[in-house]
Amino acid sequence: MSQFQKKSYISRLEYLSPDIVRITLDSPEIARIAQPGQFVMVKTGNGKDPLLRRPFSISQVSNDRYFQILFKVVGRGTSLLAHCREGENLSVLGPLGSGFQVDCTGSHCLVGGGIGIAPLLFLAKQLSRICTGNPPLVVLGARTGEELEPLINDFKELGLSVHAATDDGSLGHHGFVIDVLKGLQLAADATTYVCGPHPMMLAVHLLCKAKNIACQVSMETHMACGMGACLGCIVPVEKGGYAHACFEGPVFDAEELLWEVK
Amino acid sequence: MSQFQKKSYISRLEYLSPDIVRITLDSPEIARIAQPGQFVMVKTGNGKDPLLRRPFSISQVSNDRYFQILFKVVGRGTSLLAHCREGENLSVLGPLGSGFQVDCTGSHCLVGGGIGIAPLLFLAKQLSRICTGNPPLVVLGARTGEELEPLINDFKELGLSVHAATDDGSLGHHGFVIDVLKGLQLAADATTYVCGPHPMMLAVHLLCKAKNIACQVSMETHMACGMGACLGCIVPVEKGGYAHACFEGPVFDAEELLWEVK
Amino acid sequence: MGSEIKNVDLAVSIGPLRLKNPVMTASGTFGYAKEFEPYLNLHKLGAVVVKGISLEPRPGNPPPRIIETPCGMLNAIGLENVGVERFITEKMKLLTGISVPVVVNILGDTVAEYQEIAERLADVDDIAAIEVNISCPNVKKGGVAFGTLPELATAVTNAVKKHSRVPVIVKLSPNVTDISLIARAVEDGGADAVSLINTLIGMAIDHKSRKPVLANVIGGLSGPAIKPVALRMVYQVAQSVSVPVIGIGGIESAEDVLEFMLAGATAVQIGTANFVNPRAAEETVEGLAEYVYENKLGSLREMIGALVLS
Amino acid sequence: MGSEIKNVDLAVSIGPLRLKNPVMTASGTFGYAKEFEPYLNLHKLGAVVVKGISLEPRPGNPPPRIIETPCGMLNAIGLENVGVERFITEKMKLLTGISVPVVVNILGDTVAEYQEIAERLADVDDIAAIEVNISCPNVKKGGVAFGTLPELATAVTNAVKKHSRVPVIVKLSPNVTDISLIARAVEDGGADAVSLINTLIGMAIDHKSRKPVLANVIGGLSGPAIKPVALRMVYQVAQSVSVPVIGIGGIESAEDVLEFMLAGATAVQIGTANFVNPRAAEETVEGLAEYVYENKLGSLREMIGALVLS
Ligand SMILES: Cc1cc2nc3c(=O)[nH]c(=O)nc-3n(C[C@H](O)[C@H](O)[C@H](O)COP(=O)(O)OP(=O)(O)OC[C@H]3O[C@@H](n4cnc5c(N)ncnc54)[C@H](O)[C@@H]3O)c2cc1C
Ligand SMILES: Cc1cc2nc3c(=O)[nH]c(=O)nc-3n(C[C@H](O)[C@H](O)[C@H](O)COP(=O)(O)OP(=O)(O)OC[C@H]3O[C@@H](n4cnc5c(N)ncnc54)[C@H](O)[C@@H]3O)c2cc1C
Ligand SMILES: Cc1cc2nc3c(=O)[nH]c(=O)nc-3n(C[C@H](O)[C@H](O)[C@H](O)COP(=O)(O)O)c2cc1C
Ligand SMILES: Cc1cc2nc3c(=O)[nH]c(=O)nc-3n(C[C@H](O)[C@H](O)[C@H](O)COP(=O)(O)O)c2cc1C
Ligand code: FES
Ligand code: FES
Repeated sequence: MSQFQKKSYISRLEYLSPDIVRITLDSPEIARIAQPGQFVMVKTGNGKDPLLRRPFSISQVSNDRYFQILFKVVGRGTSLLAHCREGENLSVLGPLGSGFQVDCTGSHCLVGGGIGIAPLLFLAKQLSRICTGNPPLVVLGARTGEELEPLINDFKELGLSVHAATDDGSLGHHGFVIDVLKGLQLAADATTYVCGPHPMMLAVHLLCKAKNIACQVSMETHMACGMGACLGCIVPVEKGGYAHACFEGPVFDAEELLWEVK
Repeated sequence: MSQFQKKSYISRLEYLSPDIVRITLDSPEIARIAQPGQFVMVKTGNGKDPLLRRPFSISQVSNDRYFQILFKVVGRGTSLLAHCREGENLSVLGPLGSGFQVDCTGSHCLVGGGIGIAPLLFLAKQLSRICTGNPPLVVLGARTGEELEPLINDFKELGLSVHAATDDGSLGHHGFVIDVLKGLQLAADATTYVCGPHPMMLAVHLLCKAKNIACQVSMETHMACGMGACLGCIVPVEKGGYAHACFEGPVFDAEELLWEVK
Repeated sequence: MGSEIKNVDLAVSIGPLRLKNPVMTASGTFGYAKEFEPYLNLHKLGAVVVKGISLEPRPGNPPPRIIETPCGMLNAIGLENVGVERFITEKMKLLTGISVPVVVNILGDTVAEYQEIAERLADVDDIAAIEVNISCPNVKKGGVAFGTLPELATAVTNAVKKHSRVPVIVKLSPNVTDISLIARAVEDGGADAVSLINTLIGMAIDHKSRKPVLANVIGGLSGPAIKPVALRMVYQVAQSVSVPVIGIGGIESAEDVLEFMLAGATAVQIGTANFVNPRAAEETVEGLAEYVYENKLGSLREMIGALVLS
Repeated sequence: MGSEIKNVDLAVSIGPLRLKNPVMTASGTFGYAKEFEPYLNLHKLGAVVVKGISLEPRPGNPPPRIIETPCGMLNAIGLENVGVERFITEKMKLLTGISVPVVVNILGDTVAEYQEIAERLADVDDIAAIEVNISCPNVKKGGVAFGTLPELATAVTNAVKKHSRVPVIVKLSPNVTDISLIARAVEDGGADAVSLINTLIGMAIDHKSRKPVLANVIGGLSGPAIKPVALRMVYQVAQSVSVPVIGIGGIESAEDVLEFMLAGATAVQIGTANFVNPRAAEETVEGLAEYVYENKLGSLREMIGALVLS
């Protein structure tokens, strides 16, 4: 495993909406080895408060040099991060965790909800690049069109057609991602890759289970270290006990997890 | 007493040297009533760390609207403050404390060392404005000319001639302010106003005492609140016990203080 | 604030003492209240607690008395105060007519001293309650023993209670193995309420001078840093006694107050936050009113001890 | 670093155990050391302390296990560990050959359990010392009693000491009225050193869900927030016992280490800071070397207990 703790230069900071921010970091060490589904731990301020780093999925890499994170402002850490400026440095630890397991022999379905869409873009690019089969099915949802639109655009630029769903019906299907997914024809050899709110992931998992389709989910947990030292980031697993999201995940085979407990 | 807790707009932020910063704040409420020797308590960051406000003397007011603080970067709070940007707001409490006592019938001598020069500029302006007698004597010192020069300029612009002293001799007298002061003719009716490092203030106090000249000193202490609530900001006084720098000072008659204890 | 928000029910009762809202200010952090008049409407607060009063005047500790620490501060004020006589003749006069209940915090070196102060204060009007500091960590003789030994804690409470006409709140020290034990001891002694926590004993060292930062070597830690400890102790004590619990420690906002109330506090005190934001107490009251309004609570009291354990 | 700086004397001794510098890592915050190999040179550290080991494997507490607090964090990991057997067969193998002294932290529910773990570890090579956790606040049966009662503290120490071939460090709980008392009790029990502090017991509540944030309700507070308390306790304990004291609590940098050494610590452990900066321990060693070099100290040991009281 190679991991780096790097002062990374902010080469771009964009507000995709009032509370969704994309930061492009100049960090060849991370960009070169990152895999879709992996994440970085970012120090959001210089002081002792907030104390801990925050985890963010790698949402895109480019030119073996840059990588992006895409985040929603939900609290103090993300708010500090949103107030950084281009040209400043961020302390970044990564790439961390084990990402999505891609097998090009099958077909692919990407399902994302809200800011959980972030890691799926990197995955979509990777699939387009290394797998020659059909382009992946993409189903993305959010509460409103205003929230969803900026998250969808990059997929469209990849030439992928996106099935959209919004809670308020302002973009695409009026309702949940899972409803859209139910209406789609999923091949028996498909793998579903899911990232989003817990109830959404559970619903997709149950659907896939019923259809006997593979399903990989990216789990969010409270993380103090992101690198296996604190044992804080657990998710209950089917066979009993817990798995650690930061090094055994964050991407898990949905079947391995114990979904009842939360 | 009128005091305000105000979000004040930073209308200008200037680096007078690599570690001396001047911030101009747009705050009519404070600018209108501030007196030389008074100070403000400034929140240096948005978070809980650093927790407490930091005290800074009001170094100048203008147009009944703006006031300035002039500070040296010595730690975390001042470093955060130095990284603010024009157009941002600062949370400012003030004006606080009791300032210099000015009596125009006598003559005046201003003695400042290092960043302690800050409040003296406001005093010099006030003296020039309200007292018609001779212009005040001004004796200012610092470690180096590089440090002293930016602090002196404003006095010169007021048309005052400044007696300078630097530890390394790079500007003015090679040595201490007190040496310069000893060589000057102080009138019997003079009041000396002193702000600077503790040993300097003690030396000036002793000189004035020997010459039977009034001496007012501005004391720096650790302050948590700046407004009489914490009782943290004490200085030992001659008659026994302590005085509270934030409301009984920060300017004291040097004779009232107990200088032996520190 | 709209008038609907103004009319929400924030009232709480500390034994026989009814407060219009649960937000008090903590002893030693709010001067004698007058200092805060330029910043807030005192009568908006639930109550104010004044700086600790001893029998004789105390000069307090030499400087430095305070130092900032990560998300907190250490103080070793040393209980500087004017003594009970001057408090009554000078300070109470200022406090009368500020139209907010005034709680007088007291401290002593011996049970007899506590009792004597209580006796002196019993003749004074306009005192809403007495808060007994049995926990001050700053002054060697200032009560550490009372707050750490159940028998002594009971004795002090008893002595003050017997000679007071007003409710007696006993303020507990967090520097103990089992704070519930002390809480029960003061309840046995007749306390009408308990308040907690006082400061945690801490220390700071300046590695450059190689000296302790505080002249008193050790001091009391307060501020957001101690909030998790305070919340835990309030939760423990609320389950151990039947008198009302007043939560103290790192409280800065309405959200913090809600957390303490969920843990079982009937009221709270704001301490260090007053230094950072002299309007903190009033803003907290406003925040609570908004919360009650927005969440359509019949009364803020519904939050007391309403922690959901799953 | 220049070679002069490299050659400065940072060595300290914990009883019979000689460390090339005083910087250790704290149990539960450094995994089994291997996790940190991508970030630092393990052999630059004074010692590493591994995650607490119990007789049987423990799954630990359900999530959430951690939450950030002002300048600190609460954890309720619940002493998740693989148990002493798998520790010996799997983890020790990884640790052998990392060329840094390995301290094994142990915990138990009964004196007999502590003793049994000590016995099992006595056969294992490459263990530099045993650290006995008598203070874990997270698990109901996890030792709270041992760390708060002098008799029990003595008994556990005794049992482990008798069955160990290596130095025994006893790790003290800060959640007590008088930590010196417990320190003396474990010294009586034969401890070769004491380490302190473990976490302060704290709690966090989410006012929106009205639930405790941690599934375990209470947790252990660590990080910079607790440093003033840790420093005070180290100072007190260093004056109460004659065995070496290992300082723990909110240490992030060489300056912090100097403060703890001035207070009387012979060595230190870095905990929560490893999460924020996995290079913290190595950078701290470098900072200490620079300090010794720049201040022309003969040895870093000159700082131990060198606090100047005026
Ligand atoms: C592996 C991983 C990858 C992630 N990738 C992304 C991403 O690409 N984009 C993005 O916007 N977010 C992502 N997150 C979530 C992100 O880490 C949190 O939103 C962030 O830590 C919140 O920090 P804050 O200081 O702003 O919020 P805080 O002030 O700490 O908390 C605000 C709210 O967010 C909740 N919260 C805080 N941390 C977490 C967490 N780790 N998991 C779940 N809830 C949390 C809190 O309980 C609270 O309700 C990811 C999380 C993980 C574990
Ligand atoms: C009434 C008053 C007026 C002041 N006016 C000015 C001014 O006009 N310009 C200016 O540059 N400074 C002024 N100071 C000093 C200024 O408040 C401190 O430099 C500042 O608080 C340091 O904050 P920091 O967070 O950067 O330093 P910290 O990180 O808190 O500390 C850095 C170093 O500064 C010392 N220090 C911190 N606070 C004080 C303090 N209040 N008094 C003395 N030493 C302290 C610390 O002990 C430490 O050695 C004034 C202080 C007072 C009490
Ligand atoms: C500067 C200062 C002075 C204090 N003086 C007293 C006092 O005289 N009597 C008392 O009972 N508590 C005193 N306290 C403790 C506070 O009332 C309160 O219990 C403690 O600070 C924790 O609350 P906080 O974190 O909100 O500050 C003092 C605290 C500070 C910071
Ligand atoms: C996540 C976590 C797990 C911990 N696990 C243990 C443990 O297993 N055994 C133990 O003795 N201490 C444990 N501790 C306590 C630390 O070793 C240390 O005593 C404490 O965190 C204070 O130091 P710090 O402020 O530097 O973190 C743990 C602390 C944390 C934060
Ligand atoms: S986040 Fe620390 S072990 Fe996973
Ligand atoms: S700074 Fe608080 S009383 Fe003076």
